[in-house]
Amino acid sequence: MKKILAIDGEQYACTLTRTPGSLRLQAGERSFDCALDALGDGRYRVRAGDARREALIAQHGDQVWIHLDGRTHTIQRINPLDLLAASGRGGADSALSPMPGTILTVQVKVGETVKSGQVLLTMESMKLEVTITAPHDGEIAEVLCAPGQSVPVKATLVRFAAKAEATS
Amino acid sequence: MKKILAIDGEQYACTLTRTPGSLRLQAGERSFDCALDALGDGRYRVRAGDARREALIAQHGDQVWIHLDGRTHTIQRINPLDLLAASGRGGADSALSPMPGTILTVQVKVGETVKSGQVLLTMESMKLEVTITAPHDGEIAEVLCAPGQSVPVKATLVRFAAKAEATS
Amino acid sequence: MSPQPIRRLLVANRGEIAARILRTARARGISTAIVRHPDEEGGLAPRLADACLTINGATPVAAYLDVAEIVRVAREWGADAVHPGYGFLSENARLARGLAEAGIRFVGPTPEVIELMGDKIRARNFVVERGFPVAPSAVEADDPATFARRALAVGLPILIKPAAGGGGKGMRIVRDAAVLETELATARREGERYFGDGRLFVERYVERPRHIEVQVLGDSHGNVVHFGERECSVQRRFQKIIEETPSPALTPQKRADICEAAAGIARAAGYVGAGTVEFIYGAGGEFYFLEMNTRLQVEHPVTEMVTGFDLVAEQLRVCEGEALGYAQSAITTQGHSIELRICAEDPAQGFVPATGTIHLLREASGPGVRVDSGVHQGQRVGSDFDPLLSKLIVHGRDRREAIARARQALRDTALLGVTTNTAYLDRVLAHPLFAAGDYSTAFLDEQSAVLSGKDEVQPLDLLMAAAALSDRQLVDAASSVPAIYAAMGGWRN
Amino acid sequence: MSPQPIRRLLVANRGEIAARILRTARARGISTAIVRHPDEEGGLAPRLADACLTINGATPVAAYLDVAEIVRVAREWGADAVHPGYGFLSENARLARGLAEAGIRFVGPTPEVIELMGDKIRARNFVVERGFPVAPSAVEADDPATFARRALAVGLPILIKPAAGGGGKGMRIVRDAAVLETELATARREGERYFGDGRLFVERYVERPRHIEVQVLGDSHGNVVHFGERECSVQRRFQKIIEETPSPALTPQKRADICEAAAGIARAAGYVGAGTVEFIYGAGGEFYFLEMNTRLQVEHPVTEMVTGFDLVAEQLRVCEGEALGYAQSAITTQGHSIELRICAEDPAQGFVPATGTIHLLREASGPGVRVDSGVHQGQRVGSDFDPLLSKLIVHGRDRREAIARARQALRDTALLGVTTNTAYLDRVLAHPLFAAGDYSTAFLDEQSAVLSGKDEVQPLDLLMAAAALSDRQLVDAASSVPAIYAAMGGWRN
Repeated sequence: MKKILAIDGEQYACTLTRTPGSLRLQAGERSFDCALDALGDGRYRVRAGDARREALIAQHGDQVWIHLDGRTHTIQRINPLDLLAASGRGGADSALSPMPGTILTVQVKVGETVKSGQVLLTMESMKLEVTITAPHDGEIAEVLCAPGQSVPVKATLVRFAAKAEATS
Repeated sequence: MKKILAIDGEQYACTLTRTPGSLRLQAGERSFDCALDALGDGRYRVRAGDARREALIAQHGDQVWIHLDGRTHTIQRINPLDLLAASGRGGADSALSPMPGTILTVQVKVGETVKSGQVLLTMESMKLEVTITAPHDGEIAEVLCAPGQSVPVKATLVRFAAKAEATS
Repeated sequence: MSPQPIRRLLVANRGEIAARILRTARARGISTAIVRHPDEEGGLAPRLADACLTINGATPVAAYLDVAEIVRVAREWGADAVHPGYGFLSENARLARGLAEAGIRFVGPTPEVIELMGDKIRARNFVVERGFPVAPSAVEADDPATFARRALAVGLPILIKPAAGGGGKGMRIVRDAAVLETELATARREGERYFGDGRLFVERYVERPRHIEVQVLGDSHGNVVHFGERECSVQRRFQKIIEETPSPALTPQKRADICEAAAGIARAAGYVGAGTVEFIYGAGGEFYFLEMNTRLQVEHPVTEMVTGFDLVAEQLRVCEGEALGYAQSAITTQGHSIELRICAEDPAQGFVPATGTIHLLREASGPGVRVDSGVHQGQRVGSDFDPLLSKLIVHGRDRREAIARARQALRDTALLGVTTNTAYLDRVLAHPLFAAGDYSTAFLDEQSAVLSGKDEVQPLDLLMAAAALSDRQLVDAASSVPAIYAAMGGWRN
Repeated sequence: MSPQPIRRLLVANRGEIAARILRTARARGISTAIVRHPDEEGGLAPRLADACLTINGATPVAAYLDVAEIVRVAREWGADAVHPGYGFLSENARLARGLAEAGIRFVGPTPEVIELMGDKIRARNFVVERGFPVAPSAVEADDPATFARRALAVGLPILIKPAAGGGGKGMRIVRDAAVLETELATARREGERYFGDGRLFVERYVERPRHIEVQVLGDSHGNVVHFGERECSVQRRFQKIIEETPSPALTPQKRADICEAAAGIARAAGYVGAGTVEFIYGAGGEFYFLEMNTRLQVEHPVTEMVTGFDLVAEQLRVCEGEALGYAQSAITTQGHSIELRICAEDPAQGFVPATGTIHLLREASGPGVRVDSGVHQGQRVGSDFDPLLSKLIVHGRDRREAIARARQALRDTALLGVTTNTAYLDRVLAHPLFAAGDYSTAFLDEQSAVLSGKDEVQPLDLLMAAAALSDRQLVDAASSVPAIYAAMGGWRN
């Protein structure tokens, strides 16, 4: 079974296999035995080849946080099938929320044609006001939020019509 | 089901029963509804009648530690049957270790007759030397430890022959 | 009048500052309560207070800004004093008045002084009249019709500020006359939303200035002292993230000048309580009055670390009517202190606020390390409030020792589950210009390329191993290889 | 010779002091290792060190006392310096020599000074010759045959001490001539076992004395300074459990006298490194040299809290060959500091050591609070070592504020799973004589009736509810009542 590990944003493919008495991780050219022993309280002993270290690890779903050598690393475990599915989408694009927060105003309607840079909506997060503008000229296909609504990061706020139509 | 709770050394008998929508604790004359909600990380909300408080609680077997209002309380949950069984023993008595530690010397042998106050053995705990003496005249029936041995608190170190014989 | 001890204190705030105020109040044997909106969960402060009072409002922030609501719960709980912390209603004269009407003391200066200093324009005029320097400026209210023109006449670049503002909220730099109108409109909206007041003024923007402030304290018997300065120039988006004392910029003479100016302003205002006078400090040693904050500052702990005073205890004593009981000469400083603000934000994404759950929390400790935390393990961090989670404060015999301790303490801090700025703060501390003490408020922007540089992912194999092996699915799949392959595994590689 | 930086430091110790030394070493960028016997599990120090070196021995204590073993691992790991902490081999000249032969620096004074001060009799003679006062005494080695008689001639009560001892180990008070021989025999055995030296001496026991000590520091360039005194009279079984500075007993003049005497003794000995000169301080203001500890003390943090110096950093600098670089006048103090030793012991059972597992640990924090801990949640506490788990150190602007903070910090400390002395320490702090600063080394014994008084179990119902409801068995039994009874439950009561 193959997984993609996005470590602090960089993607690495890896495969884990069992060898007698150990687990072996294959990542690109490299391949090494590895082990992980829980020491209690979120602390683990990690082994990768000859390297051994203690680390604090927390996980939630496919997100892993590792505190190692005084630095915290964020790792996303991605199933390659999901990546494939994501690349299959496309065509129409969207304006996403750059951060979690609350929608203040929505300044466009479905069917409206907007110019690049035009204000689509404003939102607020942790006392900061942010203006979301159109990344390019186009037609609004869908508005997926309303003033007062709380949205997570990377939520689709406004969807554009497919470009072929929008540029007509 | 009845239990004895030894709270900081004082014993209280209690019985827990379910009433619709609540649990009721009966302790001596008093009887009150109670509840315990886990808040995560060892923290709990405790309710007893009208009193409500947050507390830190840890338990191990029948031992419970509760940090409440800035004080730590140690509670032993005792099954009344065990108390009964314990009171049935008796006759011959023993010298117990007053603390956990290591036996340094054993100065008596099985069959030896000792005087009250006579040194039975010496032990060490956390760099402190302690002398264990005979609590009364008697004959040694059994020696249950040896120099170098680690013993927990209240371990039986030396057992006396039953008193009727020892005083002969 | 003899001192009236505070017996029941309501802390009308949340997060780290509520926890910090509660610690001092509890050590003084005072019964304590805090407020809390029904939508909030977790938090360290509720664990430290004797009572937790519900305040209602359309949003959590609205509840914390609702004067009537705070007065109501204070009265119902029987508070004899309210400590407002910083932010929210801490500089709101209506709260001070509302409490006074209910017979409850406000831990802060009189409503009149709050109003004087809260109106940036009146405050500037007050200070100018006393002979202290302020930067060239234009005030909208003087003649709204000509404001834009007068703003440009101050000379670009200019800084737009809400007349009722503070803490950097709603401030905008304008370097290009073309965007002036848009920026004025945005600043006005923000001023209205955060301070209920859309009036603005502009000031000449001093390029690459330092932000230096002085802690002052006055009692109700006419005594005013200062506790030295704090250097607060390390800012992103006008928000301080690292503060220190003493300032590496000041000579002993400049320090005396600026501290005495601050104490002089406080004395002129008849100031009672703890306050901070902020100055812009230019490269040539010139300094201008910026504003006075009539409350405790986020960065007050660095002053406590070098003076040995507990400023919250002093606030409470003054509020009780006690005289300071010491002279300026009794306030000495020892060593150097630095504060780091640990925020839920992603510096790699333009400091965008981060949310999540703190799955694991280990805080730094040891000699010279103080943590003023507002969070606990298991807590959910939402987007309702500002992103400050906790403050790491260190003390050292000199600046070098303080920096070394700060860096070690950052490495000892593990907060897993929410993106924070700890690695970014460490890169700032490691920057040669920071080490040299040679920085201005433009420092983080000017050095953003260096500072945003990601750490090289060093222990890559270890991270991959930990991530893969903590994945049940992956380990199970590896382990369910048919027995024949498993047995052959040893020979095939 | 120019200073030689330490690059690789081995800490030949364990527990809180190893963790504390590691924190300073790491902040200075030094690579670190600690030692550990195979029987030990857990501990905070191993988590802070870069490496953990196995030392072998029949028992863990034996391994920590094995000079050859420490030198071996130091050499194998490539240490360029060894910090011995306190206890174990910290005052062992053979270790200092063994390391020197291996080209490794010992963080402490020269072997000659260790030997001089380690031999209590030679040290006393040395101090007497320099004109400093010591208490009347008799030395076994002068004439073993007449020792018992000479001991009695000193005048009862007397204190038996091992000639090679320290830290209160093996000391016994004799008030009755009848038990002298037995007590001498026990003290001799203990001396042999702990110090490998059974020689004894006796001293006139000063009734109700104070134990006051002075921190000194010397460099290799002939400079010696002191860092003020520590009051260490709160003792049980000759072991300090609460220390503070400044001492509530001293006038400014007495303080200057005793501190200058200490610095004078260190100077006379050509002392290099951190050391402590201990004095017995009588009710009339007279003081006698007791001994000099040629190492860091357990209670050194209170000095750090009021002076702002990091004494471990100073030890390392001096060991590197640096000059102090400051004069006596540069060492000022600020406020008041108290240390509480949190021990695994049961004060209700005569302070018998307690063992167990720390199932839950919450440490105090906040302004003016420092925790020097050696343990972590989940750790097993055995009986192999002394019962000190962690130290709680507080600072306040004055003694009253420090006591209030100490009491609050104790209440904020939750260590569940092992019996500790926290409630006992709080009763000591709450005692009117402690509040008045009016106590001697006899304080805990004299007040034992008051201090052993159990807290009234106030929240009894809550404790019963928590204990009962956390019992799966009990809850299950209550819940498995047949449905018919459960349905009737509401009507029957």
